[in-house]
Amino acid sequence: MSNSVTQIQKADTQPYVNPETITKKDIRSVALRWLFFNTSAWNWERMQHIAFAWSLLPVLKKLYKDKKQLGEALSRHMVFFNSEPTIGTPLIGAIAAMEVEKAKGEEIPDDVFNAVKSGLMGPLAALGDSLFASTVNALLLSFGMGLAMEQNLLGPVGFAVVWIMITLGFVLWGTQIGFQKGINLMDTEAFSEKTITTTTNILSILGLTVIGGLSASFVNLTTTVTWSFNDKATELQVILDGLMPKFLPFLLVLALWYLHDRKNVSVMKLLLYLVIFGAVGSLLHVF
Amino acid sequence: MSNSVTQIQKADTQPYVNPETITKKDIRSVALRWLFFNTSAWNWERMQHIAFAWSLLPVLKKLYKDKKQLGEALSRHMVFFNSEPTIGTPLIGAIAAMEVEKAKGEEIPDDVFNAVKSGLMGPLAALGDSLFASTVNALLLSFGMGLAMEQNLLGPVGFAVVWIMITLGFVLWGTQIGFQKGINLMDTEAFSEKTITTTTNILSILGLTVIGGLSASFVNLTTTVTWSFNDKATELQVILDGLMPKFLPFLLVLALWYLHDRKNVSVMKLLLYLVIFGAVGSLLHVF
Amino acid sequence: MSNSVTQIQKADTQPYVNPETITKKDIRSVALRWLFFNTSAWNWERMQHIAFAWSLLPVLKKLYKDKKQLGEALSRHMVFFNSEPTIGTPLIGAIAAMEVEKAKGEEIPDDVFNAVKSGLMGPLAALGDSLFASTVNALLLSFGMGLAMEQNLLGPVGFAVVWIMITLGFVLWGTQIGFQKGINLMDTEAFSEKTITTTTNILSILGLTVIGGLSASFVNLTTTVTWSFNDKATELQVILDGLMPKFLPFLLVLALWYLHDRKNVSVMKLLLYLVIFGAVGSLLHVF
Amino acid sequence: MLWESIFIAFFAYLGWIATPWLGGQAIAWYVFGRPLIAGTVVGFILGDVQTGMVIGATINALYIGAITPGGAMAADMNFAGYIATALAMMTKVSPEVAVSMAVPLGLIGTFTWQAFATINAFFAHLADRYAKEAQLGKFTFMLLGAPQILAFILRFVPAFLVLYLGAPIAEQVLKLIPDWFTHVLTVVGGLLPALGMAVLLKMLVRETSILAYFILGFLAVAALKLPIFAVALAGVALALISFSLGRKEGEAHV
Amino acid sequence: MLWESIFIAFFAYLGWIATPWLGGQAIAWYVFGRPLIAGTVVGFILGDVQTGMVIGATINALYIGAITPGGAMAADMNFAGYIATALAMMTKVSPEVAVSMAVPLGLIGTFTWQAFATINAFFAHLADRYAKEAQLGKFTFMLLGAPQILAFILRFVPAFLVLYLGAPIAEQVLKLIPDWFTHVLTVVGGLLPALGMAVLLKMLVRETSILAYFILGFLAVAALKLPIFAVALAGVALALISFSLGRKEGEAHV
Amino acid sequence: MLWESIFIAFFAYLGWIATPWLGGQAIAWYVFGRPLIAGTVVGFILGDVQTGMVIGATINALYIGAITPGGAMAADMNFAGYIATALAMMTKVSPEVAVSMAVPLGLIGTFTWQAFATINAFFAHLADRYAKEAQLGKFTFMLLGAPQILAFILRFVPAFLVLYLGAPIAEQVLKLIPDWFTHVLTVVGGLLPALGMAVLLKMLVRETSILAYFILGFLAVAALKLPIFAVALAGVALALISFSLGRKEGEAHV
Ligand SMILES: OC[C@H]1O[C@H](O)[C@@H](O)[C@@H](O)[C@@H]1O
Ligand SMILES: OC[C@H]1O[C@H](O)[C@@H](O)[C@@H](O)[C@@H]1O
Ligand SMILES: OC[C@H]1O[C@H](O)[C@@H](O)[C@@H](O)[C@@H]1O
Repeated sequence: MSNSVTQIQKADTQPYVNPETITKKDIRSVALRWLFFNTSAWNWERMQHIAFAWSLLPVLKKLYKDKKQLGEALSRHMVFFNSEPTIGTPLIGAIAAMEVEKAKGEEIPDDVFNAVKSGLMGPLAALGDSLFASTVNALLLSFGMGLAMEQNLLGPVGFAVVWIMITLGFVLWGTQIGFQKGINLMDTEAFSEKTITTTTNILSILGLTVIGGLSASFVNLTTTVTWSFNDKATELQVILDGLMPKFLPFLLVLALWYLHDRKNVSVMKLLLYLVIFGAVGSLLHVF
Repeated sequence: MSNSVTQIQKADTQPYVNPETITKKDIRSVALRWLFFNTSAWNWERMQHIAFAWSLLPVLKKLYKDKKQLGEALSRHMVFFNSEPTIGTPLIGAIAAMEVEKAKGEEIPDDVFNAVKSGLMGPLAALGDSLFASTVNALLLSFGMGLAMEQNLLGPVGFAVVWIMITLGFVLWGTQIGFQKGINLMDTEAFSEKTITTTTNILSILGLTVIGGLSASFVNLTTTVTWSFNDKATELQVILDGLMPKFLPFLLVLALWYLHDRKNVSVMKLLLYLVIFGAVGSLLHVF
Repeated sequence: MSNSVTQIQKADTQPYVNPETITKKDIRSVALRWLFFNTSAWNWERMQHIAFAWSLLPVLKKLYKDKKQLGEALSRHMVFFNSEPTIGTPLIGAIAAMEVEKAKGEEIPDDVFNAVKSGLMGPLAALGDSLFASTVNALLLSFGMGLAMEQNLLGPVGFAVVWIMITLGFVLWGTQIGFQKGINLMDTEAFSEKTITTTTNILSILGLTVIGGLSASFVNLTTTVTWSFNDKATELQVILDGLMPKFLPFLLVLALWYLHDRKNVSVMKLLLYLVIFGAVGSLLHVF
Repeated sequence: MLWESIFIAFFAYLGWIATPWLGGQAIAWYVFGRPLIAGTVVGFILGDVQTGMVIGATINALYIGAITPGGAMAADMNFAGYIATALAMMTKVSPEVAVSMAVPLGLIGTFTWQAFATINAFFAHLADRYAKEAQLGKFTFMLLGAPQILAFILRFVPAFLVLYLGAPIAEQVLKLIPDWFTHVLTVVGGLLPALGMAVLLKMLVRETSILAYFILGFLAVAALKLPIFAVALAGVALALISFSLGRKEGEAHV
Repeated sequence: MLWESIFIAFFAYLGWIATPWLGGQAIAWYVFGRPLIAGTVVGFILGDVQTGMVIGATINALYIGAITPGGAMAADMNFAGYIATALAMMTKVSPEVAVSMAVPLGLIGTFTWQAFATINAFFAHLADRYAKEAQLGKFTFMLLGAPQILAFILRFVPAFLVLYLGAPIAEQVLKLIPDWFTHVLTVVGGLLPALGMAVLLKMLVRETSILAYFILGFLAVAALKLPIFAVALAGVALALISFSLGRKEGEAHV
Repeated sequence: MLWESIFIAFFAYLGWIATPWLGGQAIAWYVFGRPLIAGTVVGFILGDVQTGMVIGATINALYIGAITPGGAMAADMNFAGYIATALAMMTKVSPEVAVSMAVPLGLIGTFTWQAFATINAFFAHLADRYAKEAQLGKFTFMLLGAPQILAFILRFVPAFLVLYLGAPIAEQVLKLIPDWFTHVLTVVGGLLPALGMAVLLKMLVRETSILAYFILGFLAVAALKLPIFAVALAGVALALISFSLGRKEGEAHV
């Protein structure tokens, strides 16, 4: 096509399409594509790469009308990518911004794209997995479960609504902020080490408190051991209750934590041990 | 009178009356005059000035037997004065001490009196208003109100007795200590920045804890919203109680604090909003 | 005896018995002798000295086959000694190690033995008395007493078992560790100032919390004062309960602490005051 | 109701901010002006201490920790306390409705203070002269005399009138009031103390994070049902802990 | 049970980690994949929301805070949630027994994810070519098309089969099960959530000393019977206090 | 009562501070000398463990955390524990009255220790000689022999006499005791444990501000009715928090 010729000629000086025309709406498009499809073609080889490239299309299509250039741009992102689906979004926005810079004529080799991606996708994944997907999810879930146990429909519904709002909100905000900051993403206050440390500390304390509460309500273990002395029967459980209600679940959780965290026993092994422990104890009439 | 002549002659060298004769009893007189009458002639122009000048009379009358000098001394204090009635007392003692110094022959122009007053009356007022008149009063009051709600006469009586004792005690002590320290008042340990910061921090924490408790007992708001699903009626209030007793009052107080402190909405406006909120909610059968 | 001659000759170069033959078992012997007999000949003059010397015999007998030397070694330890029986054990181990060094031929005058002893026995006694014999014992005892009040035999039995295990464990471990470290005992991590401060802080907080709880359950004081007003009888105790359950015991413990700690009133005097207070109050129908 | 109205109005005068006889602002206003005490006094006079005390305490929640920095009086808790308690008892309404009645009274009452502080400025100028001339008697009259007559008029008279004339009217009016309106008053009365708390909070919250203590205090009463004195004791403990941990190394121990 | 099985299996597909239609992993998996929601949905379909919800919540305790870092899926909570709740409801067993049933299902379910992530690598190579040539339609098919057909097969089919064929068998089996075995299942079901908690703890405990908050939270529920939301509020308070005390002098206030 | 008195007196000997056979001071005195254990033992011997245990625990509150720094014995808890429990059980009085009986016994008992530690100084001089001459047998006798005979005489004999002769007298006396006196004993018995607590407090309160933890512990039991073990757990949590916040930045994590 004649278009393509014109394009190639202009590439040296300025792009065919004015990159300024990338709108907030385009970025929202990117965000939503990513949100819905990030795991749709997930694979052990390059994980989220197809979803990543495809999510950028609303921007890429505007920047590169020429098929060859578009192909090159797409291919540039067909490399390993993996981050936490929600907290990772600022990175997608930042990459989109870099594409715009490149289309504007700035010299950005593929290496730089790869460097930015591999520099940030890991930390964001760690943050997202441990803080958001795990802690925040567990917190909200715990309220939901508590209400659900009292047969209250607000439990599941409330959990769903709040989680969806937070996720959607962050994904939309995060992609935009990433697009604004571009390559300087990690210098922003919201991603500063101090903010992250503080947030981590506060969420840890909050999380631990709630996990403590959840453990007390969801873990069940009582003993049926009884003995007699001078014709007076003593139930071990009554003694333990005198020490503290839910004494055994307390010990159990701490013991599992100790084995898992300090002795590096895998979840699989602990699962097995627990089943054996429960079965044997139950058959021996200890529980 | 011949007295007056003698007096004037001596003024250059030493006063007619030995200032040493100012006794603890005189200062107690000053303290009590101030305690009872500080607001008796309060006005927008110079606020507590008449009370201030009049309270010093037991001292001034001893220092200046001569009418003219006495008039001058009184007039010296007919200038703007305003401080918190209780916590402000050390300042009155200090001014009394300065009058004695002046009568002894030291050169203390009126400017210095004014400087000392205006330097200290503000900070002492701020301290007194927020810490004493507000926080301490609220604390004691809260015990009293708690007992009163259980129809226990010890509530109001106890509050009255303890408050009166503290107030009286501080006024008497404060005036004496002010008189002893004189112009060096603010260098004393009890008024050091560290003491004040520590006291403020401790009282804030104590106060906040108690206000939390008071909010839970004195603010009432429940919803009557109910809905049916599958023939099963659900009361919103029951759900909220499952989250936490007194959930709505909790939100309400925090919301009002937020608007008042962070958004600078005035008490008057908030009062209006509250009335409308309550009325509308009640008419719509939400509350 | 010919033995003695040989021994003396060898003393300059190397001991008759190879000190390396002092085994872990020997040290355990020392530990147990000490554990059982440390107070058996206790006296105001030199306190635990006989027990100390006698406890070292399993080592000394191996080191010095010669009676004279053995006598000298024993006499060396017939000097004032006093430390807390459990926490003091590392010191005995260390002294045993020094005896071995000496027997090996190292020049260690009696002065050095005395210096090491008097340098360490005091601090270890203070630590042992306040932290172990008092705080830890009180903690364990408090659980035991709590269960005992509910007529649960696990109370006394559990206390006894746990205490014996801890004591025995420490005594055996402590003597061995002392023997290993020898004169460098106080440089070890376990006896570093930081470890000790941290342990003290943590145990203090734990101890205070538990003492608070114990005070609430074991101190009893209620008033029977009643008055009528307008035909309505008021019981003072009901009012106090409205303030806080166990209000009087709370004040009582704090008052006694204040007198004992801050005003240095002796336990004997306080005991007397308490008896008088209780008796008079009871006779006046106040309690 | 004549004598009762007189007594109550007289106490409303005695417990006013500017009245010296019961101990001046620091005592008259902070003790006898507080609705808790006002309610108790009114209860005495009307022969039912218990009810007066409860109504007073309920109204007081609105004004807890209220101060008048630099003479700025947002609400006249004395007027609210004495008059609202008395009207509520005379018309036998609930404490929550009494709170709703207290609010407008508290607002109206502040005008008497404005008037007082304005008119006194005139006496102040007379006082200037007497001070200069050391005319101690006249000077004293500018403090103990003239302003006190003014105070009595400004406080006793309106209080008495509202009570003596207002009570029968209020009774009539309240009879006509429909149930839904009483419900509105009750709901609003339950909400208002939140404002008192918020005002105090603003004063105490220097940094957002110490709202933590508010939360703990709230939970202690709402979820653990602790009596307020026990909550205060816990607050003392928390304050001490914060103090002890906040102290920097090397500082003196307390 | 045909239609019920179809519906439930279809939801098991919709709430799977790789299914985009309900919001992708971040929503489909974290909301609709959670046993709490799964149980509720199953309850709806089987006509007893309450029971489904309670079973779902109980199973969920096992998987609370479970994540799949780098695609490592320790257990398939979606499978555990939908299938175990459905089987439990169909065979009318207690929530504790349902938990014991959920565990093996959760383990088995992970194979479908392994298969999916392995096979997709093949489509990825096709996608490489379409990307280079900017064949957008085909390229898109490698994301929305082929893998989704695969996902549907991998998730809907086994879920449906287990439910439709398994339920009657399970019912038979459960009838034959002796009491002691049910007891074993119940005991084990009560223990398992402890593992979920321990996994979360590992993630949160950076230094041993902050286990303190776990202890306090535990006591708040076990000994003080506080509802979990109140516990969380207390946790917020403790976090703020720790933040405020941990802040070094001179730092900005929050 | 002959045999019972003998057994109890014998245990009073065995659990004495200087008796080696049950594990020496660190075990004999700190376990068998504690009134909690003493009461239990006495209960066994007199055929009513429960009662003995409760009386022992009650008496023990008086002596909680009691130590003998440098041999300074303020009260002989062994004597108080064994004799007071036995007398109380024989005369069937309440635990509070038993506490009142324990106090004088605890004071009197200390004389036996004074005597022991004084007389032993004489044996010590003999021991000096045997040590020097390495006469191991005789030396050992100065530890295991002579002092133990002394200990047995000093402890067993008075304990036995008080029990055997005292019990009937005590019974007679208590019969004559008027109600008001029993009331006095009960009141005093309730007060005395406060002294034990105060002594412990003195040892633990290095700076006034950590009294905070005492307050919290007190409230936990008095107002929240927590069992003491739960209080201790909360104490552990508070200690950890204080530790973690007190640690300076840059220090190693634990
Ligand atoms: O603000 C200082 C001081 O100002 C005025 O004198 C009055 O309003 C007092 O209540 C207040 O304490
Ligand atoms: O670990 C980052 C990221 O890896 C994969 O993409 C998935 O397992 C996600 O759940 C996870 O968040
Ligand atoms: O003070 C150290 C030590 O001194 C003496 O030996 C005894 O009173 C012990 O109980 C105490 O531990």
